[in-house]
Amino acid sequence: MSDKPKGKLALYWAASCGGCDIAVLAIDEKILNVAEAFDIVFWPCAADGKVRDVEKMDDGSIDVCLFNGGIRTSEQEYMAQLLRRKSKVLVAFGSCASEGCIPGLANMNTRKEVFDTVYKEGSATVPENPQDVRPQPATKMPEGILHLPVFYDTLRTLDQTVEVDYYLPGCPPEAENIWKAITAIRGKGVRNLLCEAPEGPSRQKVPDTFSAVIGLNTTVCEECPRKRGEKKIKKFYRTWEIIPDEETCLLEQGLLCCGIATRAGCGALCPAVNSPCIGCYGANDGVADFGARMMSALASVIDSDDPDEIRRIIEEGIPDPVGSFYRFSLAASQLRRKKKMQIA
Amino acid sequence: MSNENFDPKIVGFFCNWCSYRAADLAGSARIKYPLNVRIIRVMCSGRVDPTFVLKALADGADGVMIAGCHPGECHYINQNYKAMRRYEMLKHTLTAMGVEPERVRLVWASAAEGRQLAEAIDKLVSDVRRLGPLHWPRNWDENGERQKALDDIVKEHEEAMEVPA
Amino acid sequence: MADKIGIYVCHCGSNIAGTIDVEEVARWAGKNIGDVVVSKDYKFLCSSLGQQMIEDDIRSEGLTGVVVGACSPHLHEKTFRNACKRAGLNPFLCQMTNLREHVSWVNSDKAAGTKKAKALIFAAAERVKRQKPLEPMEVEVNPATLVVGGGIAGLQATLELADAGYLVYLVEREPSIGGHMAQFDKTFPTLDCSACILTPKMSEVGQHENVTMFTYSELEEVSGSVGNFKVKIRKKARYVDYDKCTGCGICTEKCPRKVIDDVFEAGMGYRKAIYSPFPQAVPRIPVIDAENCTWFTRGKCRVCSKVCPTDAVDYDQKDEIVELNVGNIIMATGWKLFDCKRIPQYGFGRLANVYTNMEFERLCNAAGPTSGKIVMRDGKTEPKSVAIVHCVGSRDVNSNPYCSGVCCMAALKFGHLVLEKTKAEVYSFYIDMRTPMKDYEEFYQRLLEEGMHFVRGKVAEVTDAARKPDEKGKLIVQVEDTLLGKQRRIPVDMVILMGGLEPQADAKELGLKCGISCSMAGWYTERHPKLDPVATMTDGVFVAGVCQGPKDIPAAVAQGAAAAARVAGMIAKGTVTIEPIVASIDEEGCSGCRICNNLCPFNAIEYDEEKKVSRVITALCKGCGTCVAACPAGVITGAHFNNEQIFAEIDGILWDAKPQAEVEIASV
Amino acid sequence: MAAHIAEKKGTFLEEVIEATPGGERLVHCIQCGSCGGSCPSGAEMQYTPRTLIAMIGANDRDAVLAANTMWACVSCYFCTSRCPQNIPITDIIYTLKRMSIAEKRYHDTDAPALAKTFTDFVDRYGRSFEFGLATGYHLLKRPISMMKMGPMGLQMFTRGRMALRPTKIRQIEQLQAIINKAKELSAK
Amino acid sequence: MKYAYYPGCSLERNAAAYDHSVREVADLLGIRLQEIDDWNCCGATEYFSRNELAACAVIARNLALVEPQTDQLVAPCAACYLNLIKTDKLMVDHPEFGKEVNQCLAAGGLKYEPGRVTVRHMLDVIVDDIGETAVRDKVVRPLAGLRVAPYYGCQVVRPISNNDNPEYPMKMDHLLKWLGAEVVDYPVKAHCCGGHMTQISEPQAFELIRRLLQNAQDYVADMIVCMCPMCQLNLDGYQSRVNGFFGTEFKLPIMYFTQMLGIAFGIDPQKLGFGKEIVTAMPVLEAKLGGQPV
Repeated sequence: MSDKPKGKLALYWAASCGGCDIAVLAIDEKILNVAEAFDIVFWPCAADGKVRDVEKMDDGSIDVCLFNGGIRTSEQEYMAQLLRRKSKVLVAFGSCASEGCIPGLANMNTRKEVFDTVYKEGSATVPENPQDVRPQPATKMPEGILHLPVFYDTLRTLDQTVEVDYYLPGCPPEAENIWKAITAIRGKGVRNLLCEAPEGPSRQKVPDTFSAVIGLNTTVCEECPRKRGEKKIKKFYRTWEIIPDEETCLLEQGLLCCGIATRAGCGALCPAVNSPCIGCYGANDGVADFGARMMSALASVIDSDDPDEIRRIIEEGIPDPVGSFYRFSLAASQLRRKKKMQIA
Repeated sequence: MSNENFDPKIVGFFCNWCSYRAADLAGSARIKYPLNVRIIRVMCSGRVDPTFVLKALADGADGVMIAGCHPGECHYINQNYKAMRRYEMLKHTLTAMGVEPERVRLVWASAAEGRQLAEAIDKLVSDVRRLGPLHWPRNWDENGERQKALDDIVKEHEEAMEVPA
Repeated sequence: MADKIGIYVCHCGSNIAGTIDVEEVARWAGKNIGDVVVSKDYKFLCSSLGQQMIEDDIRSEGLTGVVVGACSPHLHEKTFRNACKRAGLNPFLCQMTNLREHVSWVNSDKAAGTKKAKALIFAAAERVKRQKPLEPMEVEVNPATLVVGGGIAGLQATLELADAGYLVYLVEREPSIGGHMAQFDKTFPTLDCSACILTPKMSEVGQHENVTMFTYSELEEVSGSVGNFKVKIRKKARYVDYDKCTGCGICTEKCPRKVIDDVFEAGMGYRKAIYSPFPQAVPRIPVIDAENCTWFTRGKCRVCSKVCPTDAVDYDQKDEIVELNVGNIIMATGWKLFDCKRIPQYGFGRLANVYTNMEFERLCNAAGPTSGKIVMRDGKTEPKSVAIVHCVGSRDVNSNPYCSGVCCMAALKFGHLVLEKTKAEVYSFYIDMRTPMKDYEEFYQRLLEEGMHFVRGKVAEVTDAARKPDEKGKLIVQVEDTLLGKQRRIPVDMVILMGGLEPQADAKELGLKCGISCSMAGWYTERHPKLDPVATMTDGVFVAGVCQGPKDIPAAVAQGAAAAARVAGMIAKGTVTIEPIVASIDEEGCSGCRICNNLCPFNAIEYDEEKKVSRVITALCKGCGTCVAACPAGVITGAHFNNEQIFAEIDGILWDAKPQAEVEIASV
Repeated sequence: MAAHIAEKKGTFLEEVIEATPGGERLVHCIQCGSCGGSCPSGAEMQYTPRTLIAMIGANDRDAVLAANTMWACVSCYFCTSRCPQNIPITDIIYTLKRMSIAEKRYHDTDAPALAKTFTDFVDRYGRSFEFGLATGYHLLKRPISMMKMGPMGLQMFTRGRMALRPTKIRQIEQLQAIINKAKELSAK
Repeated sequence: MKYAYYPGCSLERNAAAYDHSVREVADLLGIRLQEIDDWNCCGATEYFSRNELAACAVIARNLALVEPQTDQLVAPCAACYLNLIKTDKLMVDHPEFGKEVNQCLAAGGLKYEPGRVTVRHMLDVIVDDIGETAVRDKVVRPLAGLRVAPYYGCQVVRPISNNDNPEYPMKMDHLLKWLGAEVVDYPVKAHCCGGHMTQISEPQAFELIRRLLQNAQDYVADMIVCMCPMCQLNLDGYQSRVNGFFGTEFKLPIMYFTQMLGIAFGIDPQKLGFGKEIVTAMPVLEAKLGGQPV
């Protein structure tokens, strides 16, 4: 590694929980190897650095930018555009940047509803906010105008904002996979990486774009040791309703296991502890809508031909279809959000 | 919401054996019905992936019609039952997403039912017309605030840059 | 290589051009759709000149895809695919879109029609760019044929094929072939004796060197597809050794157990526990009815075994499964009689002298329980008046909405037989008299001359509740004589209910086994009601006789022969072409979740336990695409209907619905 | 309304269909006569129900509304349950009754008077009133038969089967408000 | 088991015997009947002849008054039963019409959600919900030797199915057999009693009554057992006039099926309203059941 010239690396944290940054640190002592291979030019979470410094850099001067988090505010959008301009390779790092993740579920609400929850109904804030003060993008003060980023109605994914080169799935990505991705980027050089990520390269090239997911192109069942048979489901259960058998496929027991549709790479962590996969690695290559895959697959194996019974099975077993099928991918789905009642 | 001038755009996914032929028959019999449903032929209603419906709505369709052989008459034995199950599942999700379930409809039309199909199309078009346009892509339009907010940041940064650190 | 698309918009005379501005559509497409190098409108594209134009363009412009906006692909897809093929373009790179049946013929608004036509053309163009060349597959046709059902339709089909030199396996559920026709007395309108014309055919089948009969057997399972079906036949235990038995009939004669014969004698007569249904049965090998045989029920008797000169009785026989390979299947499974008890106001089962048509056939039949004498249930009294009630279980939404087609003529036949054999007055109660085939109306005329009374009206009820002294002890038929506009009550001695034809109780189940579907009424669905009446939507499976819909003997015979001709044609050709529209699974991507495994009614998906992946058996796949839509990993692809192609079609079809103002990705 | 559905032509058939839930089945009549054959009052009818349906189809409005068929109907529903085309014949008869009463086309029948007396009691008291019906309707319409009824009435009375005073429901105003609203809505 | 109970006007007076016997038998079988408070007349066949919407609104008031604790409503009178079930069905099948009915109800401050209440006939409740075993268990005085002709009339079995055959119903046949009676299987058991025709055209009505009595007599019935107050009134109250009109000599008692259940269960006949019938049942009961049956 050392014979190559050092690259320049940037990391950024937008609308996400921060877990991704921690995950980077979780590669343990290998972080030193990263430091050996790259100059970390921008990492607000871990190192001091100013946006202004980045603005001053030449376009394309950063080799790789690992960008985590979705785009919820104008500031995040600005940073995404800025880092895109400055970076040769922009990586959507983790589920939030790739597909919106949990913050994206707020797309079931509008900004107003989100603010109402936080500033009006939230148990923590209400006693302290009797005047119902809300964040304002611009506030006039004697000293001048103070700005806050504009909070959007809809959270976007990174690739709905700027062009993205690679995606690293997971909430958060497994430390192991991060390290492999970094070594691959370092080892192969940037463009060569396309579809040749470590261990189980993304086999299917996505046409018309240079984007590619660094990960396996198969689903969690591949890594899940449970016994699987042909599927017929008469009733869906929620996790607290049954204690599943440890040997057989969770889905066959009526649990909404998303492993069938979720990209492999985690080692089937959740099913291994008798808990259904919730889909944090997102969809496989070429899939346009994760939730649709789940809906279609599950509906296909419902064991009834009577519309009333089918409706009952679905309504009783899946009271929250969006939360069940789009927990991580709502913002990246075809519909992206709930219908806004008032359309201008 | 209802708008006389509103001309709904509806995508139809019709099975090759029954429903597409029903539409052919409606034509041969010169039955008149509105032109709003644009038909995509698939081999079986069982081929209709919920993604197709979601994509059509996201791309600006105001409604979707899925049409297949009657239950028990599927050219592929019973695949239309799978279409029925998926349709129920999809409707459940669409309702949660705030899409009026009347916009997406599954109808059965045998190859002999040109008239019934025309009636079903007529009904869907008038129902969608009553509901008004869906305009799904406008759902994530930030009412024009977005560009201004970005411009403000750039301006703010430029102004700040002029002050030496 | 960049796509080069040719777009052709047909005027179809004024059929399309009348309500769509086809010139505008062609002009617009040439300008606005990417990769389009030729865009033309033409008077009649399906004409040889039109086809020639497309072929020339393919050659001169090097087109990589062709879009034809014309009529339904169900009419001319083959035409244009062939044109492409002649010019060296793979036929699957031709996409038709339907501007006539789906646009110009259903609306007269030219602006709206033109707009919709543009969307359809746009969609087809976007799609065709993503279509891939495909090659049809050829498979060999096994020259053996399975015929299911040994009624007249099945027998005809069997003989046609066997006489042509092809091997036929004939499966029949009852102990003898012959079907319903063997039960009839006379046949309309010629009044030939049914047995006299049927039995020669039966024995011909029984002795034919190319026919293997499986009587008292049922179709158990079908797998495979056209050209190469594998079928399993269940040979039910006869308890009589087929090879040893000579059919001498001593066992039947000596058997002490008498049973009411609900099948062949329609409950009018008796048979023994070891029996052959009728004297001319083929084969003549009897069967033991274990449910009623004293040996099986009480462990005593064994008379048949004792008297058998060849020691053919074998009480330990078991059901046997036989596996056969055939290239084609002809379903000729026939019908069952409507259960007249379902209409209690007609009194069948409650009022002794109310008969079903099948009972009356046996009553008239010289070989029947009364040796052909028409007498009432007491076995001796000749009726002085007989009412024949039409449409029992037909043309009625409370039972079967369809017309059974044969009952009017059978009623006339019964009328004739009663008038011929007795001095009774005969009344026919009909809604509409249906006598459409050759010499049928003439037969109706004959009965008018013979003095049969015709009352137009659906019978309201048949009752023994007398209101007036002259009704006492009679069956009163209450009806509105619709030609008089008056309610009438006509007292008679005997009533014959013309029960309708119904699909066999297990028709649907049997159909599923070989991949054919039923109409709402339960009749097998033919490929095309007019132009392809004996083929089905499943290649290699044909239908003949009443299982496809009510019909009389000549029509059933014609269908049997027609189905045989279709099969013979395929055997003669030797191979059959299969559309390459099939699914395939990317095994690398498949995680073996097994969602798709039981979605295929044709069993075309198998699971490899070792590799833990699912796999499509191409020969069995019919290309419906249900598994493609179901695959949660998105690794099943449907040839010619893959996601990319359909997404492109959606994109194109909504070209005018895209948001204009929205800037999707801010420029960097 | 799409062009393929027959344009309204203002025929009597359409009028009857409009006024009868499920009435659209009328167009399916195949004139089999199973209604006329089944009717216990068939002998009394000038036109059988089947004939009446044919007359409706022939737009013979006047003759239909003046027919005695409706007034011979005993609501036994045999015609409806036996109809091979699922036509709600009894309900259609009710529709014709209403039309005939509304336009006063009936003659030679006391059925409309009975219906009026009966419903007036319901409107007034919320319950039917047999004695009132007997005295009111019968005295008015058939004094002679009333005489013959005498002994039976007496027997009924002595067995405690007839009350001399009507029962009135407590919330009669509520019922009347409902009825008035119904009358107002159906007048439209 | 709890049911809302709609007796209907006839059961107040003219068919008090029916009401009493229904309540007595229900009590014994553990059927808890809760009478709808302040119910109103169902309008019989008459209201439908005048104004369909008003007819349904009048009926729907009763449906709306059914307390929320139960969705089962029992009506013993055939006309009431059909009117209630028909109104509910019309509102379900034709939502626009249902809305109009609710608009009317709203004028009285009421609301009825179509399909909420399941309307049942007393016969169905006993045969389907209580069942053979429970009924047989309660029989202390079997009706052996008594030839009874079950008479169903029209409006319970037609046009809306009560899970019996509309042409040839059997439920009461079964029930009476459970009581030990000899059941007469005669063809006119679901034919018309004349309904309101006695009030309009006596010759026509009397002919219909005669047909029934004649057929029951031809089949040697000791009595007719019915399930509707109108049928009872026509066959019982008018029997002597029918005899006068046709010169016949019918003397067939017409009893309610609940009365027959009651005596088989050993309930005091007084409580079951015996003696209110005009063609008295006493002689035949004494003759057939022996001793002092009632």
